[in-house]
Amino acid sequence: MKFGWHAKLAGALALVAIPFVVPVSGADDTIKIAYVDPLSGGGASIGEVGLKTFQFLADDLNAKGGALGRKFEIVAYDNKLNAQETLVQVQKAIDSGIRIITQGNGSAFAAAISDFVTKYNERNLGKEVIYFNYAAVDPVLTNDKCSFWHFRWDANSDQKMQALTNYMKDRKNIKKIYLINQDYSFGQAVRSAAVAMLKDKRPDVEIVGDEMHPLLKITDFAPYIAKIKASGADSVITGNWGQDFALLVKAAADAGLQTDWYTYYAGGTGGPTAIKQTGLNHRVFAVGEGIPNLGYGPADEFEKAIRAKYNFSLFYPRAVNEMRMLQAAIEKAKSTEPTKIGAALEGMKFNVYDGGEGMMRADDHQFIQPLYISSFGERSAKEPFDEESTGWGWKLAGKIEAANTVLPTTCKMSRPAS
Amino acid sequence: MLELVLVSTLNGVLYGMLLFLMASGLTLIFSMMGVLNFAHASFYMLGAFFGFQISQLVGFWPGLILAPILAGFIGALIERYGLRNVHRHGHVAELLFTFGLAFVIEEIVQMIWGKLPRDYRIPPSLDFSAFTIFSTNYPAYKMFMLLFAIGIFVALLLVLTRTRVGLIIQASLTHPHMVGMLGHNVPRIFMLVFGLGCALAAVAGVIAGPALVTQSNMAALLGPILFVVVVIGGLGSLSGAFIASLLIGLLQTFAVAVNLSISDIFGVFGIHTNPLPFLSDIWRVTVAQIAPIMPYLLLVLILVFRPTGLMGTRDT
Amino acid sequence: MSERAQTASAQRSSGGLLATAARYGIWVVLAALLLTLPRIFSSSFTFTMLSLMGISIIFALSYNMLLGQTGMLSFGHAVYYGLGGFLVVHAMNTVTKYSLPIPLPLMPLVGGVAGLFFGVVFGSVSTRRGGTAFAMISLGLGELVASSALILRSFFGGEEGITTNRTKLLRIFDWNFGSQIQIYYLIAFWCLVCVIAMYALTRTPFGRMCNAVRENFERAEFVGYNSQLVRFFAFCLSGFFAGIAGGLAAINFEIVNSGYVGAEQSGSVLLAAYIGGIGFFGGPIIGAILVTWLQVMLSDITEVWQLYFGLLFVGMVMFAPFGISGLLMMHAPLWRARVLWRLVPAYLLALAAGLVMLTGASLVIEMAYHLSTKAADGPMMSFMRVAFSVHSLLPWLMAAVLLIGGYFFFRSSWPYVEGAWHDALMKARERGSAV
Amino acid sequence: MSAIELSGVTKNFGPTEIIRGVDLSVRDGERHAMIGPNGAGKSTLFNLISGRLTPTAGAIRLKGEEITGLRPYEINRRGLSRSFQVTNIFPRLSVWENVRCAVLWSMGYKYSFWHNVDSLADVAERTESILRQINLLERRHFSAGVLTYAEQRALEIGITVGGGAEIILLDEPTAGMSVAEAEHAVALIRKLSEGRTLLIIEHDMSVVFNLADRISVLVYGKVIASDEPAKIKANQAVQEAYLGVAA
Repeated sequence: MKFGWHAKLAGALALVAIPFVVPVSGADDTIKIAYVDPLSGGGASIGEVGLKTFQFLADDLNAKGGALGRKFEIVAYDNKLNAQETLVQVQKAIDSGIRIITQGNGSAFAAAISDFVTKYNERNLGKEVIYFNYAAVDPVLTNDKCSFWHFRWDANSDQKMQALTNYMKDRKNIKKIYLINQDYSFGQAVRSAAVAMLKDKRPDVEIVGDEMHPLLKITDFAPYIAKIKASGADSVITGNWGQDFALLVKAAADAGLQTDWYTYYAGGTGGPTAIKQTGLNHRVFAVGEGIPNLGYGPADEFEKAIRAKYNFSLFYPRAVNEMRMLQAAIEKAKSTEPTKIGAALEGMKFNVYDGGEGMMRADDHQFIQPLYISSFGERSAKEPFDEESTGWGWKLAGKIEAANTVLPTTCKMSRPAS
Repeated sequence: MLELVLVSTLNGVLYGMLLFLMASGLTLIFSMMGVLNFAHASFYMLGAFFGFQISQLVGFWPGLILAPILAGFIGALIERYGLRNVHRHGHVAELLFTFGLAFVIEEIVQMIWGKLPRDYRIPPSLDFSAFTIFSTNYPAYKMFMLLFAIGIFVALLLVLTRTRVGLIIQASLTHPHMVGMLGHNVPRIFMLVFGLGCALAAVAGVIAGPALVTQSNMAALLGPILFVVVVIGGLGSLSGAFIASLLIGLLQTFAVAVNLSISDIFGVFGIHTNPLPFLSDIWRVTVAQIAPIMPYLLLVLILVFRPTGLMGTRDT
Repeated sequence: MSERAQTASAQRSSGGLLATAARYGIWVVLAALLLTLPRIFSSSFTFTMLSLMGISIIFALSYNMLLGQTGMLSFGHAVYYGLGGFLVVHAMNTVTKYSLPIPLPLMPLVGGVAGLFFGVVFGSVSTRRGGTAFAMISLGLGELVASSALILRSFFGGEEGITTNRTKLLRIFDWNFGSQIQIYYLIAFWCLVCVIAMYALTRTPFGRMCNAVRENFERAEFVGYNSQLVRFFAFCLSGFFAGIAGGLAAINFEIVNSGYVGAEQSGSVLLAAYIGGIGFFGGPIIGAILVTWLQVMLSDITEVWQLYFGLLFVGMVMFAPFGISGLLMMHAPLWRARVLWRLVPAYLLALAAGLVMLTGASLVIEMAYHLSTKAADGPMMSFMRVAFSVHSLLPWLMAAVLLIGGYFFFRSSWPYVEGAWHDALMKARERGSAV
Repeated sequence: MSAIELSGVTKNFGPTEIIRGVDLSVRDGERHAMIGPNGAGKSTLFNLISGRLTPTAGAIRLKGEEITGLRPYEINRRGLSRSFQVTNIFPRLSVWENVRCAVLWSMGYKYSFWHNVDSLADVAERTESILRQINLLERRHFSAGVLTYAEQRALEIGITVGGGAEIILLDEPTAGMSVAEAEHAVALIRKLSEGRTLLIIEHDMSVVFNLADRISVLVYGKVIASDEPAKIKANQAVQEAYLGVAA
């Protein structure tokens, strides 16, 4: 066999690839939080926004003295949007001594982490780990699959639907609704909640279509739009996010579909750009725990600060609540022991980022907070902030008080013996 | 209902033509070189991003010309300095080379343009609705895409049947070893064909970019479907690729419009209980839900019953 | 072991204690190594990593039964891995529910049987054709199963998957398999068993005929073998071992989801087998270890790890199609002739040059990445613990000098390597250890 | 009983008729040569007999048993083995393994995955004896792909006879060999075909007339004569159609 110099070059390259060393994380006296979300591949755009938000928040808190005199440090772990990899990275974080995990993208991964952390804590008493969920909204996480070690700051998808339908209740122009959702657990949760709640609140409204399409696989939504069009719907409810939202709206605009859109994630990365392109002025509504243009002073300050540093708006007001409450809980517990942090967080009341009071419900570890319905379109003087440099911005359409977002839970919380 | 059928047909044909633009390049490359270029969809993506970048600087129309040339040039370079070296290690190595290439191109695109969708706009001159069927607007740009794709198809057909280059290419479709014997510079033809194939994919990217999404995962989304098209059509058959493209375009579009499930079908015969309790989902899933996996189902069926594909003559 | 060496050993007259020891010695050494590894490393993450590697080794070897041994390029091998995992989780949950007296260590067998079963089902469709057609059918089947996994929720549990608890099964020896170290031993045991079984398989008439079919499926038919059937058997057996690997993964993570059967999983086993080298039995083992390690650790070092990974793979395909094991085996005759040391100075020189070049290349990549994606973080970045601004010219100049200088340095160091290689080979030939 | 019996065998490729109703009988135990001008369809006929191609019409019988349309391995298992005009071996396997692959089925090991192939004494013995006969024992550790052309041709024959088939088809075994190599090959063929039925395609007339018990002449897809060498020489039709043209 004859090997050219190329073969030998490759040999040398292979040798070089091996001695990469594991980096050591920074100073030891910090309160480390493992941020486990996609930082490479398709989901990275979302994960990076989250990471920067958390780093910004840590810096913000550290500037105010941290907690118990210690600084916060965010350590990033790339879960590559893969459940196995998520657990490997969580394990890696735990093995390097980190005991607070935060993650948000994907209920599947959230469920995996929650399950893993719960089992881990059972098997490793005294070395408990706590998991903060800032964006995974599958209701099951605070219902049948609830865990003492899991805390959720985002409103779950049922609560969001509750808020949306409360708002839609009074919109008399809604006659025919079309549901289009991604075919996976979150999409399923959105559609079943929508069907149940609409039936309850607006029995006169007709659901003319109930579509489930495959997750992140559709490149052209034109066929779906043709179907919506044919159904005669005047409003569409969708939980779509990411490209599934952007492409859906784009196809709708192409076909000249004139409906209102009630969405969960219109504000997600790329969403505003797509809406602006379609020209759907204040016809796309989104539900969330906060928007930039509420006119609440402290929030505006924060918004300005984060925009000055990064070229994105604050997409995760809930992350602000999470980090600030963590700081408060540590101060309250006078400890960074996860067990004690968890106990301190249970039932904690807190002034949320956009004003008003929120509460970490002890029964299921679901944060209860005011929710806002907002529409996206041209701005007036009252809306100083635009999105993704489109010139358009969010405008408040309706506020749902925290008390009205409370839903019963099936959670039977089992707490650690203390 | 008629409206849905008409719009679906138009959309299906459009999607099919888009697929064909890419599949034609892939088929050409496969016919000549025996390489199933896994990175073909990556050149589609490169086309879209080059088109986007050029449209930012000088506008959409120059991009339509320049981006494919650029992508074709890169393709030719990759053939010359990459694929050609791998060639002697056999087809598996070539396939794997393009497999890795797809990986690398995606990463590089992410490095340059980021992971977010880019705002690649339809040129203002085409940003209106061409006509209205019943109440649905049909955008002029989609009409343009359709006509453009058909135009390319016709041009390709003419080149292949009327020119000397075309005859050489056709000769190598059926007798890959003969062309070399006839004294043609086979490596150079390979390089040109590879470049041309990539340029064709890039054309598809430039025109599809504004209509669909221009994002770093667009190649991964479309890539597998592309293989389905060329395999169903019959590896190495242009007309097969054409038929398969339309077939899949229409199949996917129409499947979306159908809300039937197996239980509905059985319901017609008065059967209402699920005979397979363990897999109750199969019972409930509608045709619309499985629309995107239909091509794969079709692929498996075709290969089981007609292993050479619809129009294929060559046994792979 | 190369084909040649294998035949040579076959030719040796068998019998004798020494021969037996030589034959089984390697497995005893391997077993001892697996037992002592946990004592060498103590961090618990090492056990996680070793467990992952063990699973990956079985999976990669099962993949190589197709690609390396029988010449079938599959883009959908994760189907059997994943279905094995799903069946194991369902079995574990059932066993727990009815308190059946089946201990955890036997569970991977369920995965194996599941893999075998689906191998039979899908194999009967896909192995009728070889070559590119087989590759495409495997791709189609893979996509089909992966997409179906999201649709058939009652079996696959949607994208959330299905969880299980490995500590709730019948206990033996008071092991509850809660801790990672116990799982490591379980995986190590199965890994050893599977590696031995798969190695033994290559030494059987069937194993040899797989190679014959890989080399020339038509000729194999003219010596009495049904090539299609050989492919089919290889496919089923490969499914069996992939199923065991999937089952072990399910036990390790206590969760299975649609990702197990997905294209990414199929792709990574292909990368592992190929980078390790498909031409030698041990190649995929090396590849599995390296790729697992890179997948878990590389993302800590750089966010563009996939680019490096892709470049490594493309580089291997272009310059070292026989993989790492091929590169190593290339040196075997020199090793036997005890002249390998003669290469060391030249290699060190080339290594230094290569390192310079690589540093330059990776500096360019990292700076470009920083400029494009992390512009908001400001121009400051650090590379190898040196901080600098990407807006200044100096680091770019540095990178260019390193890259281009390194390249020419490397090219000019190459004749030394060639020369040393030639000399060593001549010496080896004199000693009769190389041909 | 005939070893091979063809009746009315026809093969079309699209509209082109390559084999046009061949009737042929190869007697048990004879050395039968097939000659004919280039393009007469000799190799196609071999492909039909060995199962590589399926006849369009007609019947092929092996030892009285119909084998038309059977797959190559089925025909091989019934006792027919063939070599190829273009060397068709296992290039990256060692010479030893090449021959061993040919030996395994007939010795009953089939798809066995419970025997260690290296410790099968009977297989090793048979492989060794074949390698000795084809004079490649010394080269057994080499990859088949690196052998010289003549060595590869010998290996081709070794693989063909390895399975111990009673009926051997050799397709131009001496093509491309030097005179010395060809002589050696013919001696080898003579030795190996001892006690078997041999059907051989050959262009070298000295080889043909020296080796064959009977000769068939194939011209444009038809057998125009099938007889003993002396009578073939004298045959008017052959003279006209073949020898006349060739001379």
